[in-house]
Amino acid sequence: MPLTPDDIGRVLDALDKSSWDQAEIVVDDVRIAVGRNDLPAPGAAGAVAVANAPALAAPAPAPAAAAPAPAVAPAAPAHAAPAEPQPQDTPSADDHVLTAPSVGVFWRSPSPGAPPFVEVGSTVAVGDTIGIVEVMKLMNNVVADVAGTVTAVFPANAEHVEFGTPLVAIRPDA
Amino acid sequence: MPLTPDDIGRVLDALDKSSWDQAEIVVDDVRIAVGRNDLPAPGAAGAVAVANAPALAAPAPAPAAAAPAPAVAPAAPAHAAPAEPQPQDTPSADDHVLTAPSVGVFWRSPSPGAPPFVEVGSTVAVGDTIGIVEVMKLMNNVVADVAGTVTAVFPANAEHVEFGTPLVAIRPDA
Amino acid sequence: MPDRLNRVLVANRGEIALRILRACFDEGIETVLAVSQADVDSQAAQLADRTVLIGPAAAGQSYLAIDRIVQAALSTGCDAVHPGYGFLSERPELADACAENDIIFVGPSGDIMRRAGDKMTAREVAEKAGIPIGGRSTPLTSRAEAEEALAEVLDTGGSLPMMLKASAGGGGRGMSIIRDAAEIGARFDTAHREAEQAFGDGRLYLERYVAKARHVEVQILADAHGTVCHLGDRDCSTQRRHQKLVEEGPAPDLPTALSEEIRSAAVRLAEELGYVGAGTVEFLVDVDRGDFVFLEVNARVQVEHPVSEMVSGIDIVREQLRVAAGLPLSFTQADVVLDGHAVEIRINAEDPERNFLPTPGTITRWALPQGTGVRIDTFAHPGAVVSPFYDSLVAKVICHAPTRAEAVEKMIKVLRGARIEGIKTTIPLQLAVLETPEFRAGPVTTRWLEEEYLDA
Amino acid sequence: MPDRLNRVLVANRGEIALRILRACFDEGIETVLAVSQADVDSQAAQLADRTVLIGPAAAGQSYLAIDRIVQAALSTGCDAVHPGYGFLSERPELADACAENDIIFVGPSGDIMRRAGDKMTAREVAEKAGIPIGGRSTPLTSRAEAEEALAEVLDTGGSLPMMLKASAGGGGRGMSIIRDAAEIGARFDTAHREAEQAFGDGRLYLERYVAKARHVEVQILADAHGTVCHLGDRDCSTQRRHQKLVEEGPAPDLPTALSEEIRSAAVRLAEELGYVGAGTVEFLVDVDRGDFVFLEVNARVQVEHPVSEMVSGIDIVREQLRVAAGLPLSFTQADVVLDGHAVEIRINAEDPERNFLPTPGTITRWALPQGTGVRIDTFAHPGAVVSPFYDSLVAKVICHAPTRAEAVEKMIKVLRGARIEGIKTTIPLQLAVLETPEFRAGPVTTRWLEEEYLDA
Repeated sequence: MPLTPDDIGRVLDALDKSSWDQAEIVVDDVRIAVGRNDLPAPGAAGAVAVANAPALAAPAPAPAAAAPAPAVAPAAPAHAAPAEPQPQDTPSADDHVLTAPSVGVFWRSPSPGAPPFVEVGSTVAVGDTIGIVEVMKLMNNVVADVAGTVTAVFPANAEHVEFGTPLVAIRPDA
Repeated sequence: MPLTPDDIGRVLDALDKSSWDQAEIVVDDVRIAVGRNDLPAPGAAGAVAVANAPALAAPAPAPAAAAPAPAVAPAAPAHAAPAEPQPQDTPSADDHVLTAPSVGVFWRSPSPGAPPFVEVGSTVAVGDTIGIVEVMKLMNNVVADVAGTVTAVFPANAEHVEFGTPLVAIRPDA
Repeated sequence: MPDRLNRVLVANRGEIALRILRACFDEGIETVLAVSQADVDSQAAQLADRTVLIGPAAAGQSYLAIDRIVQAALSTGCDAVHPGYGFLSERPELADACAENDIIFVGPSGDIMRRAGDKMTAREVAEKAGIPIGGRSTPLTSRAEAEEALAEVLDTGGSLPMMLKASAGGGGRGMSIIRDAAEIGARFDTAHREAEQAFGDGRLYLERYVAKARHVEVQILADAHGTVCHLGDRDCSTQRRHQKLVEEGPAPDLPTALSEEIRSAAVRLAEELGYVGAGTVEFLVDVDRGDFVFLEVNARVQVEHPVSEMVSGIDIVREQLRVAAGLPLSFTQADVVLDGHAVEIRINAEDPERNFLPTPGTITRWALPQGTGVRIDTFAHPGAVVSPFYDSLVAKVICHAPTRAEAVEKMIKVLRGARIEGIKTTIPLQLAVLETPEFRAGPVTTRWLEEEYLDA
Repeated sequence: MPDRLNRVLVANRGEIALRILRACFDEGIETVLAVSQADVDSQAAQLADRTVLIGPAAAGQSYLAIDRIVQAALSTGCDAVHPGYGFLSERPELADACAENDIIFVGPSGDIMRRAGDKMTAREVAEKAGIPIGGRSTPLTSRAEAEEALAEVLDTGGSLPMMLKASAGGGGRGMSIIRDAAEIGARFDTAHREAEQAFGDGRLYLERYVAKARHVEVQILADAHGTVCHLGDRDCSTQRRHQKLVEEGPAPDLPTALSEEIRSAAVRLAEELGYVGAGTVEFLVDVDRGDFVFLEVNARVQVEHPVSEMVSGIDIVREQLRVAAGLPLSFTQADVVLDGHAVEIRINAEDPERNFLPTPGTITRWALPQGTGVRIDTFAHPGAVVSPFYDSLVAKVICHAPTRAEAVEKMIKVLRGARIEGIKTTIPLQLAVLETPEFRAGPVTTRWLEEEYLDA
């Protein structure tokens, strides 16, 4: 829906009466850029990144992934459905999330049948093992790097994880 | 759902009354960026088309061309060199620039041998013809839309011009 | 005439501009691209040897402005203008203006274009060449006239069913299908009354009734030395509001004799017209009768020309450039061997779920599978802009394989694998169509998509 | 072994990942792409059926981590792993780990790879197959030993000129060229003294002196049923620090007899090795002597494989996938007809004016001319990122034409028309090289670029 010249005129009137020294308006293919009092009109086009205007906290959308699960998987991964969903203590955005250091298989306990390293509600100290990511029989202990209370365990036991897959959330001690 | 011009007007009013010195608003395809008190408006996004804002003579640098010849011409155009450079009264950024309404041939005078419509230093009134852009024997008079003094005539007589090629600069009467 | 072109003005945009640049690259011809303000930074603008900015984004002041196009060619020393498709490509005035200014128009002359482009003239020429034109009768005012008219149709090779239609209106009022010659009198009376009541005009005319029609067209290439060749036929029956959604070639399941008749009719018509350049002769195939009638001539390169390129191995745009320079075609009819089957779909920036509303904007994601026999003609890439000023064609995907089933399968794989964001496209609809048992069994008729598939 | 692969893990990135996806598309094989954090949004990631994020950007924890690659294949139910080139492609340990986990490695077995990859073993096998290996003598400590060694060389088919070189060092000290057998004694004494003074070790060895060398390699495809075919030779003599800048095929101006000998030597070597898959046998051609010696085997698909694909019409990566599934090659040696000439250049994100400094970054402009016989293998598009974590190859341009001169001319046109911004590339150097009279007259030798062209 491109602006008509009349529309543009109205926008320009509004700008003209304003106190702005510089302005830029982009509507679809129409871009209006103005400047005065020795200030140039804002620069044009071509750049891909959008400037972060901190004053207005424009929600500049990051191209890729701020989200917890950084895998791009167009086809639904066969193993995505957690077999045994864990009771969650509604982890909050402030909780610390430990992620998988590698692609691999997530083990919640040191050996089959043994109790899990942690459950939701467990308290952990720095250096405590919270699970294992196995890569081709190599066991990689994942250890807590903050002390606190476990608020979530994301993958099920024996689930395949990827690099960066969230494993547990920890609410740090206050 | 793009903003309507009225919406934009209201946004601008709101910004105007605000205390922000810089602002950028992006709503879907609509982007508004403003700045004042010596602060530039935030830099621009990915739009390609640049509106022609003649009244404000926005030096909006199109991706291609801020230069007088707006052609994107990887190969050197055969006709780019002005045959007879005009004496220039050092046109300033505030001067009003009339541009070619079409691709064509620029004629400085009404007929061969006749004196040119304008020279650097000529005073022009609104509606005065400053030159002709001929497109296939169709003569398009280019007329001044401000009154003032001619500070530059950019193309030579009989030079090929493109749409948007600057023709003359006019310093508006104060 | 020179025996080669030196510099061509490409008077178009989007994928066809890139296609023409490609052919000029192959032929060693310099290129100048006429661009509007909206296209100064397009892929084609970057690849042309130079560009000329002819006007603002609005097509009326740029791509549709004959004088600006010719001026641009003159200003940049071009010896030829290639109009692509759409825009000015079938405007005899551009061909005339080029001729007046000693510029070669890549296409037929203005006169030929007028004869080919005017439906009445083209039908007369077709009739002269012995090509069925499925004519309608003059307006009939009485039962006796109607009986006489039908008798004449049946005497001169026509066949039932025929249809009575109101001269003054449409919408089914005053319309009646005649399947038995004996019915004509009674049917005329009823329809006549209906038409009189509905439109105040009871006149009717008689026309062949085609229950199952296919849109079949023949790709023609002709040089200035009188040689006309065809590159086989294409079927474009999958249409929505006369917009082609899927094109394929050769036309599937056409009886060999019928296909040969259609192709030779197209060649005869081009010969009769004195046609020069690339063109398409469109026919309507009557599935029940097993025959065809001439529809019209498209005196330009068509959007779907790659279908014929893929099956024939002949580069139609290069041949256009050769022919424009006065050279003979680089092949003879005997050299044309149609190999396998090709299917083309047009990826349009339209939302099929919102009544095909155009969705211009910036393409944020663009990835299409690559494969053998997969050709993609496009200007798109991540970050490319689909301008609101022009048509919504973003890309053409052409898949070539030994059989129709394999070509369709390949197309389905490509479309399933396409990752496009930022704009809505017609891909979901095309994918759904390709996957229907009806399309796979093929061929469908021109009414299938709208009346059976989309309505269901 | 299955007779087809169902799902392949592509353990690579960049253009070769896209190339493998393309071959899988053609073969109807599902794909999983192993990606590092840097590549989650690459074109290949979008086109693979799915991706597995195996580790951070650093290659040591992603593309070079054997256990993570195998784990990724197991996690996603892949029955095969294609390693591409570079990274783990020639690491026998990956082939072994795949075998241990019942995953097919698309390439030769670990054992064959070890035999082919170890230079000493490969030379032994070559010698056994009767292929000249241009050996050097054992260290010589006296004039008498040197005379004896030279006599033996000349007796066993060797020829002058030969070269004495210091065992302990390089840089020309203790080096001497023997053009006349009678000189050997005096030359030994001088060089021996020089080496003693320079390195405290006077021992010398004797080696064939090659004044004008060409790098010629043969593309091999072998199946598990004992069939070995070649797709002709390639010349990659235009090198800088052993990096190939221009590759072409067939190797130009090689006497037919010599070319046949080289090709058959490559096939014999592959047979002797029991080779399976795609591979390249590299030779050094001695221009003055008109003969060749074996250099090494590359047990992988190579960057320059498209050169052979363009002239042979055979899809090397598809054949790799067939062979990996246990199928025979889809063609026989008799089917291989080399047609015309192909030239490839690698567009690297490097600044030739700043000592080939890598220039990673975001590509802001990317447009390359399209044309018949022009193939571009790349992950690039406007907005694409050249990652600082990996090598600087951005695109390969391959031009195919009936003759070498035409192929080179086409390449020059493509490179001149390329519009690339945001990164510096090697194009200006490649363009300058292609335009030299020396390269156009071709073939050049391996020292030409560095010692004659760049030094001049």
